[in-house]
Amino acid sequence: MALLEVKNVTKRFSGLIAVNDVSMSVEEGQIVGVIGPNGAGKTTLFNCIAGALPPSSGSILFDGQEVAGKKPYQICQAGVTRTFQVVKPFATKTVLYNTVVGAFATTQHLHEAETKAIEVLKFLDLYNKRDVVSQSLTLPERKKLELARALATEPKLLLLDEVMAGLRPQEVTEMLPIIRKINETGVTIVIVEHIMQAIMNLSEKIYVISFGKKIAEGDPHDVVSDEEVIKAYLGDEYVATQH
Amino acid sequence: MKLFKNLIVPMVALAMTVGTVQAAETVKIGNIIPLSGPSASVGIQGKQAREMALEEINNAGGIMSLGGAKLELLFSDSKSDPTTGVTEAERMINSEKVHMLTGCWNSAVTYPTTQVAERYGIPFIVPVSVRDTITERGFKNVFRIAAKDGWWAKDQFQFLKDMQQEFGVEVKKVAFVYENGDWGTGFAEKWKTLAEQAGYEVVLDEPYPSTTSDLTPVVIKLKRAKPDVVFMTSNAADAILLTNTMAEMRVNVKAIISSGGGHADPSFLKAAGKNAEYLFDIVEWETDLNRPGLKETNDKYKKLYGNNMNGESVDAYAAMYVIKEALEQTGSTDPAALRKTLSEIKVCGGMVGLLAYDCVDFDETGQNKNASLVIVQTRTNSKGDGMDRITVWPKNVRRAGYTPVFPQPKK
Amino acid sequence: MLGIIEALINGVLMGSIYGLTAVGLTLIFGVMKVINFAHGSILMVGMFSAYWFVKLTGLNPYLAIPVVVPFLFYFGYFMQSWIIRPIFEAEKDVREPITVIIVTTGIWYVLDNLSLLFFGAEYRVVKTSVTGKIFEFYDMYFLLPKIIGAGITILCAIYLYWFLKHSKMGKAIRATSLDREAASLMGIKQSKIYNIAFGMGCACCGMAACVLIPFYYVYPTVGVPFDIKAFIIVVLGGLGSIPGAIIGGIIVGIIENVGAQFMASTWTELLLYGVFLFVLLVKPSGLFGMKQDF
Amino acid sequence: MKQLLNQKPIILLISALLLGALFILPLIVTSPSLMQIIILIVLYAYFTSTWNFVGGFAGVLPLGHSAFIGIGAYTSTVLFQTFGISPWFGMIVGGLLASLVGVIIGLPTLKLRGAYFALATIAVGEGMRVLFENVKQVGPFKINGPSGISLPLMESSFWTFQFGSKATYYYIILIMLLVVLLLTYFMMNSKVGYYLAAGGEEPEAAEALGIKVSRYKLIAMAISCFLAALGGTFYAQLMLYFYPKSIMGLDLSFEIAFIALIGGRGTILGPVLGALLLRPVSELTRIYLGASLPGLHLVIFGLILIVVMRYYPKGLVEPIKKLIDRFIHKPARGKADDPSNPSARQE
Repeated sequence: MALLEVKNVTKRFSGLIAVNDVSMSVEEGQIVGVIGPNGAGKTTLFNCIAGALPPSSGSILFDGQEVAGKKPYQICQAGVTRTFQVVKPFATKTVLYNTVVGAFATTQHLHEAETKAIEVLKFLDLYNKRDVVSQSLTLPERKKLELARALATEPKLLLLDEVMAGLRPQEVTEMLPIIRKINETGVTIVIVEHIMQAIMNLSEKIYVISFGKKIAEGDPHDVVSDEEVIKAYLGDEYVATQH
Repeated sequence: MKLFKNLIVPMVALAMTVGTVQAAETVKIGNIIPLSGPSASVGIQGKQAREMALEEINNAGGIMSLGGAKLELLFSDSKSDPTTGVTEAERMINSEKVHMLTGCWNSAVTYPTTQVAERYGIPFIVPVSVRDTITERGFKNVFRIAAKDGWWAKDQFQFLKDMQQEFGVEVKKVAFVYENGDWGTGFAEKWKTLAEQAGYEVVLDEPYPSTTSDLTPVVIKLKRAKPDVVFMTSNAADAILLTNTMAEMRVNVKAIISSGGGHADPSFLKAAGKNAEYLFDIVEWETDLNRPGLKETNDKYKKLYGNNMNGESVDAYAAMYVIKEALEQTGSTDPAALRKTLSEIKVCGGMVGLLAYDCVDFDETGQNKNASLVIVQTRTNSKGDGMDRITVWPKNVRRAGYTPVFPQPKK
Repeated sequence: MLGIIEALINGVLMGSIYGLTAVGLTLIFGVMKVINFAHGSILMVGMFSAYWFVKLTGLNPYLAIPVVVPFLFYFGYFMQSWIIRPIFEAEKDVREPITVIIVTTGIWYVLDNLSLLFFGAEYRVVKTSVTGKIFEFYDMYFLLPKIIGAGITILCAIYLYWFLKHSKMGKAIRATSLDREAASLMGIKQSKIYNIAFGMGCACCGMAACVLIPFYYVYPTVGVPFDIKAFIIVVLGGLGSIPGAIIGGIIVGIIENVGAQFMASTWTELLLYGVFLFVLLVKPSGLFGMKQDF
Repeated sequence: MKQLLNQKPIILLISALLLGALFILPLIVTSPSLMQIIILIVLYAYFTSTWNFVGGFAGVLPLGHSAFIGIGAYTSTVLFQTFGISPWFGMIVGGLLASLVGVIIGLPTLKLRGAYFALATIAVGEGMRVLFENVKQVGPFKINGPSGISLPLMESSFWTFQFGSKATYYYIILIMLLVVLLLTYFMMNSKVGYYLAAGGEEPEAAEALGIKVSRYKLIAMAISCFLAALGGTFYAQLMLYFYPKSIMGLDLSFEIAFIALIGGRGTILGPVLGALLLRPVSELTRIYLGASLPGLHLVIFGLILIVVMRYYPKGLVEPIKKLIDRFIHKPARGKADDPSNPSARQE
């Protein structure tokens, strides 16, 4: 059974259909990519899964459990943690504090949460920065903090919303192994991404969304050569990201 | 420039008093009155009256029996807030070591503050604060010069009855309009009983929040209730709004009887002007009373501070002379001895005679049993450029040659 | 029945003047996301200015508008650029700039009590050519200055609405209120927009002050009851919405006036708070508010 | 507790000395009026500390906290007057009642964004005051509308919560304050504290981390209202007289918020520092300037607010802490493992 099963999810905003009858499935241990041009509805789909928006219809099964329409904190408690495209650190607090907040998801005690948080910070190479107030971090560091906080909740499934957006190419290449490393610890990852190259290297499976509809799915290389995908989106976008 | 003077002088004075030991022969009197906040206007008048009396007493040689000891006044701002009042009373008694206290105008402040004075056994003279219960708690150290609100309400009804008889006018329906504070609701309770006893029909019983921005709805209601006579208890701001709005909306009644306070505030007459024509107001005192020395004192006050004296300021002024007399007779500043003198004293004539009655004489509860009230009617003055308050009741003190206008003409 | 109609119309008249003060508040909030707690004090400053203008020149009170309104505009403009801006900038990343709220409260204390120091606690009323004039209709009376005031209010609101929709500056203000970052990317100088928005908010108070002067009194804390009412109105109408502020004001005026015909006016005060909380619960964005603002 | 003691010895020593000094203070200060002022400082520090649970940690600005103080004062007083129940029990009842009211109000309003919450709390506070001013009696309980309630002078005893000596009041409120500060400390270092802070700063991010933000804010509200009401009872017993405007007015609510913001909201010692600075300033300016220049003291008060917010928007706790650190000649804790310090990086 798939870890995450999205069945015929549709999301309407007064008259506008942002996500139209999309289905996807994610197996445990996979890294799955969701791509699509701007405004394709991939972020809306992401928000439906993460609970930020309730889907208008369809069902979302996580671990065999219906999570569609649940609140974000319930979905997190079920084992799905997300990150934000525009990072949202607790700005006046330290890196450690931020991570401890995440770690409290699995414990009631401060020292346990701290132990867990330090473990995560070491894992992500942020330990040195643990006493730095998060608003004075650089953008890549903030992105990493976002990951650290999410990891500290010990999710089964990690939803990454354009985690590479805004990073310089070199920073992107630094980020990739980190995501792979996280995956290697057994965390399933769904990654919504704009930057093609990144996602091609990472994902075992890719879903392409355009105008709210799923237009392709499968192995990255197959998807890239899919004619409809190229027509709808890849051409421009691929060139654009090459600079 | 005034600001400079006001700022620098007290600062220097303060710096000086901190360093020097207080000369033994001054008698310290603490005054807790509202100098900022909603009642600041009346508090400042009380302060001015006290200062004028102080200067007179000290210039005349101070307290003879204490070897010419001078009086010293200490003022503190209660902000009309009881907590501040209590704290200030504690400070006055313990830190400033005052021999006596006066204040606080707002009943709500006087009530708990006198309790502090009682606990420490410091005599507390209340020039004005009308709430009945201030002198009804069996306190030994609290002495009130002004009448209490039960007396005010009673006199208002007595006045109405007298006027009906004098002018043969029938009054059936009365309306009550009052601020929803301690003071206004206190009056209204008394009115209700009195109206019932006198057989009037109460067509409107309307409390309103005194900080409101618009009193038109109250006036519309009043107009539709069609009362013969309206009783009002208002602070200055609402008195102005009510009076002006009533005049503008052509509310026709036979008489409006107000209860001092806002209606006696000098700024009320300035602001309401001709709209206040024919208004009856109950007060402790009025400038046209035929009392010895009144005109001179009032002229002096007006020259100094720009306003006529009023009930509040005269009571404060007289309080200073009562204190002086008590000190003279006691020959000591010991609070217990002073308290004893005050409970027995009967101060007549002199500057105290400025009041509407001859003597200040405290009964066993500390209430001045002679305190009486007068009713004035507001009329355009002879020059036509301002309003005049003419004493009309009791009939024996009515200004010579004046006939009250009752009922008031239709608008 | 006549009484109720009379109260209703009076409510509309007075309410639209409340609305005018609230428009100022809502304009400032819309752009800066800051509640100006000193708003009532600004109104007080406006009323004292109008009072002295009429008192000293003896002119028609509405002639004070071209003097008082620009004066208050610059008053607000410089208050924002000298006092509020540095504090606001230190906190601009924060969604809810609480420090600024406290600073405006500080300004409120300073202004009210400075005016107590300078002008004393006296209540002042100025007689003008329209004071006490009434408009009679059946057995109902309406104050002429209130009618004029309500008229000016509506004109002001229409002008402001037009200004924000169509003028270049208005568009810049709206852009800033929708998305600060995007607006500054488009080359709009934020601090200037804030100054102007603040100035305009204060100018609305100046306008309200001029229409109040013919039938209202002035004293140092005259702004406080208007302040609290303006808070209620802006939430009712929706923070940031100009038609909302005017309609909210009229609703408040009607509740106050008509409500008082059925209950003691002390209870209408409570009713007002009740309606306010009810709106907060049912539709927190108010009647015309944008969802993003709550 | 371990963490509490895990400080530099010199800081522990100074704290212990300070605490000792606080407890022997009444032996030194004999003037009841000075004692009264000190009691009020401690009381305001207490009020502000209770406010801090919501205003400091939950990241919203409540401006109607006096409503809960009033509920506490009224509840214990009417219970004492009507049934002779000791204010000590009434205090708890009042606290629970305030908590209940707080939760009912918080349920809808705590979901709202900052400006709305601030305005909503003003409306609740003012609405409560107007309600109490309009009602003379609730069932058997006399609350006397605008006149308020005055407690009769009773014999000094624990049961009646009335004492002849100011020192007793002082010790009671001091202990109450210390308890609240300890509570604040433990809360800050617990899951609830972390979750509150997170929800206050970035509610969306907090929800994504599994935090039901509104629930934690409600918990904070309940605790805060409960404790504020206890302070209300203390106020009533200290003053023996109160009425709606004095205890439920906007002035009190605003002053509490000012103290917190000037001291440093969301910190343990901020409220204490704020009360220690603001109360004497407002008392002294009023005493020395209020009589000669009415209103000037409030101008000064307003200016202090503006200046502090301008230069220390996070309150005065931070700069003063730095000052003390410099005074002790030792870097602050945490500085040692500053990332800029290369030796700390080695771990």
